[in-house]
Amino acid sequence: MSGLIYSLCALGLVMIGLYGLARAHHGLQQLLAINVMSAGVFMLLLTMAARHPPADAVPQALVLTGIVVAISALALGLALLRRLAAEEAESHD
Amino acid sequence: MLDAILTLLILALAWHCVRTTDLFEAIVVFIALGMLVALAWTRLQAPDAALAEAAIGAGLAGALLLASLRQMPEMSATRAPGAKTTGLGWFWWGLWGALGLALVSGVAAIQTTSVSLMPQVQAHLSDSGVTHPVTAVLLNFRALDTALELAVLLWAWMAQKQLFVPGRQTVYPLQGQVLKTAVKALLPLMVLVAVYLLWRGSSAPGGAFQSGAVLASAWLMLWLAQLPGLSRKQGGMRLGIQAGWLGGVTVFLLVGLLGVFQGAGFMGYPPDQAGAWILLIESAAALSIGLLLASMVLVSMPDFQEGTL
Amino acid sequence: MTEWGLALLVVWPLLWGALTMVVPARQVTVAGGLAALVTAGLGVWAVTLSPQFLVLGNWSTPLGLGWRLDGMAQSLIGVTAVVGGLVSVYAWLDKGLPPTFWGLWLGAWGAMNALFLTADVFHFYVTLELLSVASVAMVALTPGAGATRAAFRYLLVSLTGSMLFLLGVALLYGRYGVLDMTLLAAQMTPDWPSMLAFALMTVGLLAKTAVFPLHGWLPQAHAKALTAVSAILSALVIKAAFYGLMRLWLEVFGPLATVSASWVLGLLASAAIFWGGYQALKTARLKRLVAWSTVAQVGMLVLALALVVQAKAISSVPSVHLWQGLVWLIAVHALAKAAWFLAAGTVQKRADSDYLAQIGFALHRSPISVVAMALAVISLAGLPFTMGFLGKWWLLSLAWELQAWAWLLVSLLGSLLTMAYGWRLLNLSLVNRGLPQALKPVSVARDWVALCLALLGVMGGFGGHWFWEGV
Amino acid sequence: MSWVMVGLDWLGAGVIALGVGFFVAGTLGLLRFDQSINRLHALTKADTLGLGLVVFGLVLQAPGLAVGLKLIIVWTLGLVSAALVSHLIGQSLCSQRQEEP
Amino acid sequence: MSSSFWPLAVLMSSALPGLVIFFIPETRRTLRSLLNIGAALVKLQLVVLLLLGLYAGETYHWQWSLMPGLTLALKVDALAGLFLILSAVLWLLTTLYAIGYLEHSPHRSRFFGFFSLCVSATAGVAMSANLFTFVIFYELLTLATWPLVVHRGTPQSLAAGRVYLRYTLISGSVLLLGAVILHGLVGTPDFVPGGYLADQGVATVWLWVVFVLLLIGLGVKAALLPLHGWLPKAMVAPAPVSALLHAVAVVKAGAFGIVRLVFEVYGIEFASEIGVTDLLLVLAAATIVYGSWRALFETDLKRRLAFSTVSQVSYVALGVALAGPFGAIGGLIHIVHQGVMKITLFLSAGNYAETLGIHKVSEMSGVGQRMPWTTAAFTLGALGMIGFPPLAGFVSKWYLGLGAWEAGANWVLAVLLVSGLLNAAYFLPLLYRAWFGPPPPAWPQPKTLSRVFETHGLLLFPPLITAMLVVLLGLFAGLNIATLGWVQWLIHREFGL
Repeated sequence: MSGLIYSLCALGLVMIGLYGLARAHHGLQQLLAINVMSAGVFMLLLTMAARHPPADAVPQALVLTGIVVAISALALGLALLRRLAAEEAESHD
Repeated sequence: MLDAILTLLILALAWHCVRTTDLFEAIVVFIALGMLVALAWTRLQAPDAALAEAAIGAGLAGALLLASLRQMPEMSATRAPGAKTTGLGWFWWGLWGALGLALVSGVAAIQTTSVSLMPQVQAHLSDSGVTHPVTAVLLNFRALDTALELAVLLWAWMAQKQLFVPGRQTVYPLQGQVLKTAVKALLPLMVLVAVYLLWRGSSAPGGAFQSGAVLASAWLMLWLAQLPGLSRKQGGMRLGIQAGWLGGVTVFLLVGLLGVFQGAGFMGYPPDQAGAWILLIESAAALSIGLLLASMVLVSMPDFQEGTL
Repeated sequence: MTEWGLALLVVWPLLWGALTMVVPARQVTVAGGLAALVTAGLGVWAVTLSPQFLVLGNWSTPLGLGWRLDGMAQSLIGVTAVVGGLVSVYAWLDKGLPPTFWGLWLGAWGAMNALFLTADVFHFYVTLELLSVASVAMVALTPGAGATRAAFRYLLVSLTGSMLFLLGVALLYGRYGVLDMTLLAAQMTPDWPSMLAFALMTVGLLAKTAVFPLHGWLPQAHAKALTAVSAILSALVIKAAFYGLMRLWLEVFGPLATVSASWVLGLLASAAIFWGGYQALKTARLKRLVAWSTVAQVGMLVLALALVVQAKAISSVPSVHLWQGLVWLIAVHALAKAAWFLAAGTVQKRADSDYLAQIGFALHRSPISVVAMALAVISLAGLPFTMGFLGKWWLLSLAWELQAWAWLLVSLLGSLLTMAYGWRLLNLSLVNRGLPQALKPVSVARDWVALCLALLGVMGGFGGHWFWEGV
Repeated sequence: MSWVMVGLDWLGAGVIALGVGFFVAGTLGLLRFDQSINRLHALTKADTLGLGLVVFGLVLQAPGLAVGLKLIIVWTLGLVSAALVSHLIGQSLCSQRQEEP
Repeated sequence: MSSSFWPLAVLMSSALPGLVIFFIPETRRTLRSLLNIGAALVKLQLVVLLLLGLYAGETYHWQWSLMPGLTLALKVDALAGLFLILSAVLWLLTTLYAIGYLEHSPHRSRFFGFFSLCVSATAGVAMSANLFTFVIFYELLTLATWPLVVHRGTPQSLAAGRVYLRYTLISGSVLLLGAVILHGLVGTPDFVPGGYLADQGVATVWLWVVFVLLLIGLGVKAALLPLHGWLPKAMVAPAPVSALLHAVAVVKAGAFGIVRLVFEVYGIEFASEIGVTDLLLVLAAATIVYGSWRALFETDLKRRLAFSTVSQVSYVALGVALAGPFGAIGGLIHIVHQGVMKITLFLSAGNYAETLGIHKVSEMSGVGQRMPWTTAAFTLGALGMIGFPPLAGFVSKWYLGLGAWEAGANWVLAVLLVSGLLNAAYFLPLLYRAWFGPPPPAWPQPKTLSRVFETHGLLLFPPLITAMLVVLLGLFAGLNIATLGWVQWLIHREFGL
């Protein structure tokens, strides 16, 4: 039973992430939305793992890999945003 | 019952994080969301993932976001209050709803199927060199996945190093002895925790990523307290830091290549020494993940000077 | 021996890419150049191997990762090696290139080799992610706000694409409990979760291949990037994502890829061809024209994929070398687009301006680049004596066999559009009224690299028969 | 012997309930106080005490000595970090206040 | 079927020098001219050798498999020999003429490079042994000729180039489509004298669709009625370009394609059986009349010649469409005769433009006194076109008439008559004005190009030689080395009619 709730939570996160991405006005919001979506996808993977005890180790490994990929993508996105802000500040003054 | 409350809380936080137009608020809510998601994952019997999510997904990502926000002052101002929020047309809402329904029905259909690779994992666990299944999958069965994922982290850092632009905002330095003494006291404990996490990775939830995250926060604490630690100026540190960055990927790939000569196939280890090789790789990976994540956060600090890394 | 060679194919570029961070700036170009050439050699060597299935670390596939070296993967590795090698030579000659280019480029190359080899769906996601991070970083190499904004938009689109792809992978794992492509293909049943996974993964990859509705990011990213980078992006990086589409549609989701599904692909492809062609005709800038032509040519590739899927779905049609044709078209576009971008970049550097109105004189003074561009346009348009012509002949005869009149017409109009915007450029070179202006000194060797790539596009046509029968 | 254990459990539960009460007070303080300095005050005091009580309650119910000791360490760390963080935030707030009088 | 490399040698004899010429610097005039003329001579020599071998019963066939089921095949057969000898001879003469004509203009290396590529493409068209190879060389011809049309780089030539491209590239795609469909229906076997579609059991509707598609593809280059628009506009190109390309190479490739299509793809009996030749007949006849009619009203000399080319080329199509031995002979002969006559006219027109700056027909009066030799060549060419008895034109028109009468299509006889009258109507006043008209007080742009002759030596002799050919081909048609004898042997051997 608890598996179903968490998969609904996961899908909820994914859908909210997609909504946020469509609605975002600022680069940072877009990055946050994508990270919310990835948290949702990882949670979905984990609910797949937790369907039958013992919890399946392969999706958990995938999630670990996914988290590191998500953080590096976030870091790269933020670096680009910082540079964009600096360049626009330069072009103004 | 608890799961239901947790799910509602997570979704509420996520909705608020996405809806709010104030960036600072969005980031704070995002960090809280990360914590709750980590909690939910412990409920899903995935302690490794929960540890990683808490340390990396919420902690370091939060630090990164807050530091970067600091450097985008003029852009952080929320959209002018009067601006019409781009209401998504009914068509997009329809599409969004349909996708949601499709996903729910798809996942519901899958909920009952009982397929899992766990039996194979447990069958081969004995000659994988470690006893903890997640570490076995990560570092032995699907070793190339992890190697390339470390490469993703390294290449992201390479890009950020290239994109670095010195911060221009005024910064209020944290003087006073309190932080220095606290850091001096906490640091050995954090290193101990990191090593412990690394060591127990072979038998219980833990491993390279989690210990790497703890190491990263240790380095950050050092830098915040202006204690000499992570800076190129100190003697051999320059090469040490660069070796640290590349350490994880290069060790992993070279050991993998070695596997071909030892007859265990690419990215394979001879069964008897597997445990030793995995430990070597894990320590190198932990070190380099820690250094990379720390460097990424430091580079986004407003008062970070060019030459330190 | 072969396993060692294949392992090196992936490890060598990644290792050297990582090492470029340590090597002092002066030697980076030399180290990077050498590493690139060795990788190219390895890639060409890999083409000569016999097709095989390799299991990593001796763990059999459902648990471990599998490397599959079949005709499709081999040819793409070979194309990446050849085009990558020549673009590296061009980059080696281009002094204006920042040293970090080499680290990023080798990383992208290693990722592509791993991507073509892998037979595991999640591993495909990880390699695709490494490739996207490296490509975004390469786009951001150009100084100036425009490139950074283009890079950020590229990052966003590719991250969303990857997330959708990963969602599909999660559903697949939930449904079949297996991540290996061959095993998935064996167990695939057309039920609802599989269809959903199929749709999600396809949309994810379409975003990364910049097919029509999701192509917005490509023109800015490829136009703003440095010359060598835009050649790499247009000729190679797009193909990796398209390769993913090929694997999904032709192998993993075989039973689901029905004729009606191929119609969806076909419609998207036609829209891409016409929209890309229209924009290419309209734009006033050189590199943007070439970038829009990439959007159109990707449309042609997707159209070919739709036809092949339709052929496989009917399966009564004799397999007229189905996937060879697709790979052939990929090779045609890779060679021609790389040559076109390099030549355009050289001319733009000489004229020091990107506007078509101002490059008349520079075009006039760089005959070798003009010939390279001409050959590239001829090959893309499918005119004779080029690989493109054979590709177009294969595409038309496939469309004719399937009685797919719509796609037959679209592919014909597509190549006419290519001629139209291609000749827009060549006209400029023959007009000798370009006002004489001071041209920036650019080494002629770079023109020759572009010409060499274009000539490969022509010579390839002759050496083709061993490819069609042999592989 | 068993009723001693039951007694301990009940005592633990009661202490934990008390701790939760302090947590609620702390959060209430966070929401009600106007200036961030006061909010800082409410958070550190009430929450640390709450955490102490919860930990004490858990120690009572703890199966073995090792787990109890670990819980104590958790509490001390919580204490140290709460104090450190509140000091730092207070410091930066004051330096900001000196900037704009 | 010995796979000899002779056909390849003929192809390379003009392609390789072409590629080399591209890289010769502008100033090295003598080296370039030597290379050019040398290549032309070698090619002529090779072709003559091949024809003699062919007459002795040799077969020359070369092939290279490109894709499964698709081979690049070159074969020198009697039909190919006819077109080869025409292009070889005229390429030599036009190269001489071009060297003289482009004395001081820029980009000559580029010009001669593409010039040789274009001739090798024509040779490829002549020698292609199956439809696939034919399409390749046919399209290559477009690519090689476009830079020549646009050689001057002026806005008008660019506009003409754009029109030229629009016509030829679109028709190229249509031709490719037809070839692909045919490949889908029956595959791409080599051309067979009796045609290989007869007993393949293909639905006639598809046969018609393929024929129409291929006809559109070929019709543009053969300047059939609705698709001839580009030819007059392309007259903006320099004289040697309009002479060789639009009188010989490009236009003849289209006509030659139609001959291959009807004779060696469909087969003459099968084609007339399913009625495609009737369509061709109507189209050819309409073009003949329309071309001559439009030529009547053209004031610009080269445009008038262009429209006369439009009508003359359709004689070939007419001959093929008559589906009889005599019609076939007439049509095939006309390929060579029309080429020789038309090149004489174009070269002389080029002389007038170069030496006296004459472009308009009205400026032609009295040119006979100023440039007697060129006008003599012009007259011979014009009389030949009208079909004056001893000249080459008469022979082909005679056989066409015989073919028409034998096929019982009397209205075709009327068409031949009307077009002959129209030819006379737009050529004779021209000649009269040239010889008997009063010379104007001053020529538009008089230049003295050479002290001893009326114009530059290289400009004068080529038209004279071709005019002499017009006469010789007329008088000694019967010899087996001359066109009529060769074609009769060809028709007898190949089609057993």
